[in-house]
Amino acid sequence: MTLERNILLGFLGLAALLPFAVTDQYILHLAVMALFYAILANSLNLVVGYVGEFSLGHTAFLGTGAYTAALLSVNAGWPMWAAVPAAGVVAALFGLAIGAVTLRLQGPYFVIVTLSFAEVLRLIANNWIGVTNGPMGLAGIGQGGIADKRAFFAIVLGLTALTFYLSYRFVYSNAGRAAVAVRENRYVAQSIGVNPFGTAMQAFVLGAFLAGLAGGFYAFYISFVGPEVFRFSFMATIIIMVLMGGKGTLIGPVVGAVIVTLLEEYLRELQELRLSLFGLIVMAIVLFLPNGLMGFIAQRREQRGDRPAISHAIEERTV
Amino acid sequence: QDSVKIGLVEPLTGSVAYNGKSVVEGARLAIEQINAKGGVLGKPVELVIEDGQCAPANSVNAVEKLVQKDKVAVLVGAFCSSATAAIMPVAAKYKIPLVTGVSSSAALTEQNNPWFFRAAETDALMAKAFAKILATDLKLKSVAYVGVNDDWGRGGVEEFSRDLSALGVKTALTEYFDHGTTDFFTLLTKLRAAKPDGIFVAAETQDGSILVKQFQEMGLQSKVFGVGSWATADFINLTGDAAEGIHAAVPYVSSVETPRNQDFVKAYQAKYNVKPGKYGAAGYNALNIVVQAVARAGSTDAEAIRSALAKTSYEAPNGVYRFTAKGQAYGFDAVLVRIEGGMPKVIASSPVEAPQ
Amino acid sequence: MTAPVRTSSSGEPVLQVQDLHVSYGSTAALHGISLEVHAGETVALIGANGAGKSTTLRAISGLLKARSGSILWNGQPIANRPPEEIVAAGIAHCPEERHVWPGMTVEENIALGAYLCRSKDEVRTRMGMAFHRFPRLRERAKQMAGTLSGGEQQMLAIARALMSEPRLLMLDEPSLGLSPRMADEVFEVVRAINAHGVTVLLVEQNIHNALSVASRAYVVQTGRITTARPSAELRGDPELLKAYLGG
Amino acid sequence: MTASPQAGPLLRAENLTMRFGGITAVKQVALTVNPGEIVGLIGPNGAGKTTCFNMLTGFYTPTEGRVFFKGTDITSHKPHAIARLGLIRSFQKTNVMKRLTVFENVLTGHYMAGRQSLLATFFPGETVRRAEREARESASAIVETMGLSRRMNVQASLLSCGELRLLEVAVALAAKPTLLMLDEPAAGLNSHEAGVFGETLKTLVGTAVQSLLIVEHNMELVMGVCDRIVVLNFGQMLAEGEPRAILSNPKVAEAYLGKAAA
Amino acid sequence: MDLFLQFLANGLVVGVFYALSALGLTLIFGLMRVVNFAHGEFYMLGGVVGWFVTTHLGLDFFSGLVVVALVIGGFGWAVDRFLIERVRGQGEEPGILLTIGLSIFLVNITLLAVGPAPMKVVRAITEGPIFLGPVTITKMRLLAMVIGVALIFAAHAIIHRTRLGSAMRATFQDPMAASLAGIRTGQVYAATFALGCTLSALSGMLLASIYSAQASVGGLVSLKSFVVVILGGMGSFPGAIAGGLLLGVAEALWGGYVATGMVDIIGFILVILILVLRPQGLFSIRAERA
Ligand SMILES: Nc1ncnc2c1ncn2[C@@H]1O[C@H](COP(=O)(O)OP(=O)(O)OP(=O)(O)O)[C@@H](O)[C@H]1O
Ligand SMILES: Nc1ncnc2c1ncn2[C@@H]1O[C@H](COP(=O)(O)OP(=O)(O)OP(=O)(O)O)[C@@H](O)[C@H]1O
Ligand SMILES: CC(C)C[C@H](N)C(=O)O
Ligand SMILES: [Mg+2]
Ligand SMILES: [Mg+2]
Repeated sequence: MTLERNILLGFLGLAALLPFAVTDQYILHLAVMALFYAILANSLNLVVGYVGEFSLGHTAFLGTGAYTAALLSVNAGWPMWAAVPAAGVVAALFGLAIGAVTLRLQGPYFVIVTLSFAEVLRLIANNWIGVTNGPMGLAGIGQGGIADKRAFFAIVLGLTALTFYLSYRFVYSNAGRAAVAVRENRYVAQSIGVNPFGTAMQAFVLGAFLAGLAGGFYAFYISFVGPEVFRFSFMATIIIMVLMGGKGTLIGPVVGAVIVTLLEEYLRELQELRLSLFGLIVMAIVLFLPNGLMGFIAQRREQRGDRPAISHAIEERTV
Repeated sequence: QDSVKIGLVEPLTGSVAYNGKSVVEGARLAIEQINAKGGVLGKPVELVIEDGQCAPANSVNAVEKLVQKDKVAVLVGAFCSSATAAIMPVAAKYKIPLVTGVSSSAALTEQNNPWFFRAAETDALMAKAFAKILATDLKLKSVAYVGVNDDWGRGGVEEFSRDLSALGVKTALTEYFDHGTTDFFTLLTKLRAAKPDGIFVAAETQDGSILVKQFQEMGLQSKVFGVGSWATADFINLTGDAAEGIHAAVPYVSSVETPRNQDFVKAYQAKYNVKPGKYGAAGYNALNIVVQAVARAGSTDAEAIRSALAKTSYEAPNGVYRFTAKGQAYGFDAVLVRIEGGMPKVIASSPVEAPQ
Repeated sequence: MTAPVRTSSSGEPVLQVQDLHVSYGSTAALHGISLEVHAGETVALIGANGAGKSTTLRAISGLLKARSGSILWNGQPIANRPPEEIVAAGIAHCPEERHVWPGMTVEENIALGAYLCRSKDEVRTRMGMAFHRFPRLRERAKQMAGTLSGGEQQMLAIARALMSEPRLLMLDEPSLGLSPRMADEVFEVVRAINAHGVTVLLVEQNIHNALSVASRAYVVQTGRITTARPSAELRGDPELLKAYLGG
Repeated sequence: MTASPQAGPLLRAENLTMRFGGITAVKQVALTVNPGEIVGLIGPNGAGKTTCFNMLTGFYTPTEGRVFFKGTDITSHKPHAIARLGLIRSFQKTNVMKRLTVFENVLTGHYMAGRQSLLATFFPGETVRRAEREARESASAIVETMGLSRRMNVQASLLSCGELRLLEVAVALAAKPTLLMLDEPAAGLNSHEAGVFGETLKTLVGTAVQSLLIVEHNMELVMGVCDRIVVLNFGQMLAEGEPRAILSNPKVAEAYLGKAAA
Repeated sequence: MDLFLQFLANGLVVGVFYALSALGLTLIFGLMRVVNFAHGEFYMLGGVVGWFVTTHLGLDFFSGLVVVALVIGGFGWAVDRFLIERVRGQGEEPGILLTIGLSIFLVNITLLAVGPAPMKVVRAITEGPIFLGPVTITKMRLLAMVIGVALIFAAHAIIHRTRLGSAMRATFQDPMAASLAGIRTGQVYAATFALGCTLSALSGMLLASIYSAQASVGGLVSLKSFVVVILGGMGSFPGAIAGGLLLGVAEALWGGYVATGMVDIIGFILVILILVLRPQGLFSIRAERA
C-alpha cells in the first residue's frame, strides 16, 4: 500500500516535469489524452475492481459530464473552472439515480442494464435536439483563451492527482474494505454489518463523479461534444485499459491508460492493419497476462517470495 | 523538405468506412495525376491519410498528429460534419487551412472560421437547385420525407420540405431512422397509410438500398426521389430492379458527358475498376483544389495558401468550384438523375449558386 | 455393533498409489503418499485439517495432476488421466462440499450421475435404487438442488456418486452435515454396497464412524502417510489417535 | 411490547413460519436465547434449522411470526441492519472472502467498529487511525484464538475445508457479536479438533460474546457445550430442554439420533 | 385497425429475427456465461461467408447455408479451444476483454479482406409480396421465419432432450462435478461455443439474404442480442423467443405510433423496466440460498 502510494506519487511527479522537458504539442496532446483516460480508467476501476460488478455503462457518466460542461459553457458562458466541477456533480447525481436501479442487480444483468442506461442517454442526446443539438453536437465550447497545451496538461494533471487521492483514500479505508467484502462475498459482507447496496453505491457514485470530471474536461479540451461520447467504442477503450493494466489495483488502470493511448497512436503507422493488430494485441494480453500487467508483476513478486505487493485490497496501513 | 504534405482524415473503419474509402480513392487518384505532372512547387505531393473513424476525439487525435508530427501544409476532412466541427478549431488554432469535400451541415460555414472551406454542396443548395424541377416533373402534390437520423439526413429533409412546401407541395409525413437500420417495414407501413405521391429520402448507399428494396417488397407505388450516393453502380447493383425509376439529386454522377468528366471516369475506372461516385469525386476535387491553391500560393506558407484557396477557380469534372467569403463552394453543376435500365440518366443539371 | 473387519490383505490390490506428489500452483500439498486398496476392502484416510486427504482423492480421480509418483488401477497407470476416463474406468469420487448442480432438479442431478450409462432402463433402475436408499430425495425429486438443505444436498451428492455403479467408491466426508441418524444410515449404505463387492476409500472426520466401517486406516499428516493400521487397533488406542489427529 | 434490554431474553422469536411454494419448511417455532446462554438448535436434515437462522438474521422474511432482538422488533430488517445490532451469524455453506488472506478476512470482519462518515473516508483523522490500529490488533488476536496463526497471511482460497470453517467463526467474532449464531461450525473438523473447538466456544461466552446459538450435528460438541437444546423436526418444535433430558427423550432418539442413542 | 395489424405483423417478423440473431448468444452468454462481444461478428461472418460462397463459388442458398454452418462451427470450436479455454474459470472479465479483442480483430480483418461495402447474398426463393387481408409480408420473410422457428425448436430440443444438453447444463453449473460424472467438459465447452457460433452465423446468412451483409453490422446485432437474452432470462430458449418477439413488437408499435427515429431506445427501456420488476429476467429461476 505504501508502495502503491509512492508509485502513484512518483508518476504524478514525473508527469509534472513533462511540460518542462517537452514542447512538442503533439506529444503534449498525447500526454493530455493519456491522463484523461487515466482518470476514466481509474473511475471505472472503482466499480469493476471494488464493487466487483462489471459496468458497461460508464460512458453514461463521461457523457453527462461532457454535456453538462458543454451546455453550461455554450448556453450560460460558464468558465472551465466552474463547469468542470459542476460536470462532476451532475454525473454523480446520475450515478446516484442509475446506481439505485442497477446496483440491485448482479452479474450479467448488471452488465447489460448499465449498458442500457448509457444507450438510452446516447439516444436522448441524439434526439433531444432542442437541448443537445442532436447529432450535430455542441461545438464552440469556449476554451477561455487557453491556447497552450501546457495549460491543459496542468489542469488534467490536477484532476488526475485528485482522482488518485480520492480513490486511494477510498480504497484503503474501512469503506473500501467493505466494498471488497461485497465483491468477494455478499453474504459474508451482510453478516458483518455491511450494507451491500450502500457500499456499492459509494464506489459507484465516486466513480461517476470522477468520470464526470473527466467528461467536463474533455468537453473543454476537444471543444466539441456529440452523442458519441456515450458510445460503446469509448467504453471498450476504457475497459481495455482497466483490464490490461489490472483491475482492482490503483496503478493498473493508469498503466493501461498510458499504454493503450500510446499503442493506438503508434499503430497509426500501420494504416489499415492498425485495428486488426490492436485486436490481436488485446487478445494476446489476455492470454499471456490474464490478470493484467499489475497482476503479472504481483505474481512475479510472489514467486520470488515477497509478500504480494499490490494485493487485491488490503495491506499494512501507514496513514 | 522534399515533398508537400497534405493530411487527409477520413473514416476508414466503422460504419461509414464504406464512403470514407471512396473519398480516399478519389484523393489518391488526384495525387497520382498531379505527381505524374511533376507535383507542385517542384516537389512531389505526399498524401498522409489518417483514420478519424468519424468520431470527434479520434479525428482531433489524427489532426494533432498530422499537424505536429507530419507537419502537413493543408488538411482535408473529416467526412462526418460532427468530426469536421471538432477539428475546425484545431485547424484554426494551428492556422492550417482545412478543406472538406463532404461535410454538409450548414452550420459549419456559419462559424466564421477563416481557415475552413467546404468544397461540397449543402442540402439547402441542392434543394434550391432541384425543388422546382422535381415538383413539376413528378407532378407532386404531397410528399413524405424520410431521412437518416443524423445532421445530414435531418438537414436534407428540412431543406427539401421547406422548398417544396413553398411550391405548394403538402407534407404527408416526416420520419427519421437510425443509421444501420435493417428493417423498414414499420416506417413503410406508415408511409403507405399516409398515401403521398412522392417520397423524399435522404440516405446513404447501405440504408438507402435496403429501404428502397423493402419499399418494393411492400408493394408501394409512390415515386421515390432524394439525396445520397444513389447514382452509383454499387447502389444500383445492391438495390436491383427496385432502383428502377427513382430520382436522385447528386453533386456528381459519372454519366455526365463532358470531356473533362469522361477523362476522370476513365482514369478512375482504370485504377479502381469501378466508376466514381459522389464521394470518389469529392476526394478528387478536394485534393485538386488544395494542390492548385498551393501552386498559386507559391509556397507552403499557411496564410498564403489560405488566401489562394479563397480565390479558387477550379475546373472540376462537374463544373467550376469557387468559394464564397464564408468558404462555401458554388458554381459547380449538380445533377438530377433517374435510374433507367440500371443506369443513372441525367435529367437536369444546374449550377449550384452561391447562397445569399 | 460389529463392523465386518477383513484382514488387510484380502483380495488383490486394485488401487496402488506410490510416492504421489501433488501441488497447488507452486505450493506442494502432498509430499509422497503411498497407499494400497485391495479388492472389496473399505479403507479410511484420516488426519487433521489440511493434512491432504482430499487432495489425495482429487489426484486419484484426476481432478489434480500428479507432480510425480504413480497411481495404478488394476495395474494400469491412471495418473494424470482426465477425470472422465477415470470415472469410465470404474472409480467414482463424491467430493467434499457436495457440488450438486444447483440449477437442476434433484431428479436430474441423480440421473446425470449415470451419464456414462447409455441404457435408459438401466438408469431408471438405478434411480429407483437411489430413491429407495434416500426417501427424502424422492419427496424432493422436483426441487432445485440449490435450494435443498445442507444435509439433503449431501445425500444427493452421495446418491449421485453411486449412480455410476463404480468398482471403487471414494467418499470425501460423507457424513458432513448429516444428522447422527442419517449418518448412520449412510454408513449402512456404505456397508451394503461394500458387501456387494464395491471397494471403498473413505475420508471421514467422524473417526468413530470411519473406523467402524473401514477395515484399515491410513493416517495422513501434512501431506505424508505416517501410519497404516487395522481399524480395531486404532479404535482401541485413543491416545495414539489423538496424537495423529491433533495436527 | 418492548421489554427493557436488561431484563428480557436477548433473542425471542414467536410463531416463526416459513413456506416455500407448497413446502412449509418451518412452522410456528418459538425460540428464545437468554443472556449468557449457549443454546443448541438441532434436528434432522431438512428440519428447518438453517431456515430459522435465515429468518432470524433477515436473510429470509418469515411468512409469519416475529423476531425480537434486545427487545427490538427486527422481523423485516435487512441483514446488515440486524448485524449492526450485534446479532452475527455464520453460514452452513462455507462462505469466506476467498481472494483475501486469513488476516484480511478477519480485519474486514471489523467493519462495524470502523464505520465512518464519508468525510472521514477522504480526510481521515486521528479517530480513524486509532480505530484502524485497534482493528489490526484485534484481528491478530482473533486469528490466534481460532488457531489459525500459522495461516495468517495465506489466501483463504488455499485453506482446507476444516480451516475454512474456523476462519468463518473468526470473521464472525471480529464483528464483536452480542449473540453469535453458528450454523454447523464444526462440520469438517475431526473429533479431536471438534473437542478443542468446543472448549474455545465455552471460553468465548461471557468474554467475546454474550450468548451463543449453535446448529450442529456433532452430538459430543452439542452436549458438551450447550446449556439448553431446542429440537426441530419437520419444521416444528419437537422438544426443548437440558442436554441430558434431550438425550433421553425417545422422540428425539427416534427422529434424530438413531442408533447412536441406543 | 389495419394499420395496427400490419405493425403487429412487422413486429412479429422482426421479433423472430431478433430471437434468431440472439439464439447463439443464448447458448454462449445465457448458458456458458461468456459475455461474448464477438457475437455480432460471428453473425456478420455468417453473412460474409454466405455472400462469398454464393457469389464467388456459385453455390445455391441452401448449400451455402450448410457450408457456412461447417466453416463457422469449426472456427468457433477453434476459438474456444485456443482462446476461451485459456481463461476459463477466471471470472467474466478476461472473457470480456478477449471477446472485445476478437471482435475488433474480426471486423477489421474482414474489412481488409472484403472491404466495407454491403454485399448481396443470393436469395433462397424469388421474392414477392404476399397479401394476407390487410397485412403485407413477403415470401422470403415467411421462409426466414419458418427456418428461424425451426432452428429455435431444434436448439431447444438439443438443450432439453439430449445427453449433450444435460451435459452442457451440468458443465456450466459445476464443471468439477460434471467431470466427475464422466462428462468431457472440455468438449462440452467447445461444442457449445461452436454451436452458438453456428447458430449466429446461420441467422447472419439468412438475414443477410433479406437485408444485406456488411462487415460493420456486428455491433448493433450484439447489442440487440444481449437485450433479447436478458429480457428473456439467461439461458432460456422460450425466454429468447419471448424476448425477441417482445422487442420486435415493442419497436414496431413505438415506431408506428410514436416515431421511428428513436426505436432503439425502447429495447433498453424495456430491459431496465423488466429488471427493476423482475431481476432475473422473464423466464429464469433462481436456485440459490443463503
Ligand atoms: N484449491 C487449493 N488451492 C491451494 N491449496 C489448497 C487447495 N486446496 C487445499 N489446499 C492445500 O492443500 C493442503 C491439503 O488440503 P486438503 O484439502 O487435501 O486437506 P484435508 O486433509 O482434506 O483437510 P480437511 O479435513 O480440512 O478437509 C492444505 O494445506 C491446503 O491449504
Ligand atoms: N428456497 C427454498 N425453496 C424450496 N425449499 C426450500 C428452500 N429453502 C429451504 N427449503 C427446504 O426447506 C427445508 C428446510 O431446510 P433447512 O435448510 O432449513 O434445513 P436444515 O434443518 O438446516 O437441514 P440440514 O441439517 O440438512 O442443514 C428443506 O427441506 C429444504 O429443502
Ligand atoms: C454520410 C453522411 C452522413 C455525411 C454527411 N455528408 C455529413 O455531413 O455528415
Ligand atoms: Mg478435505
Ligand atoms: Mg442447515
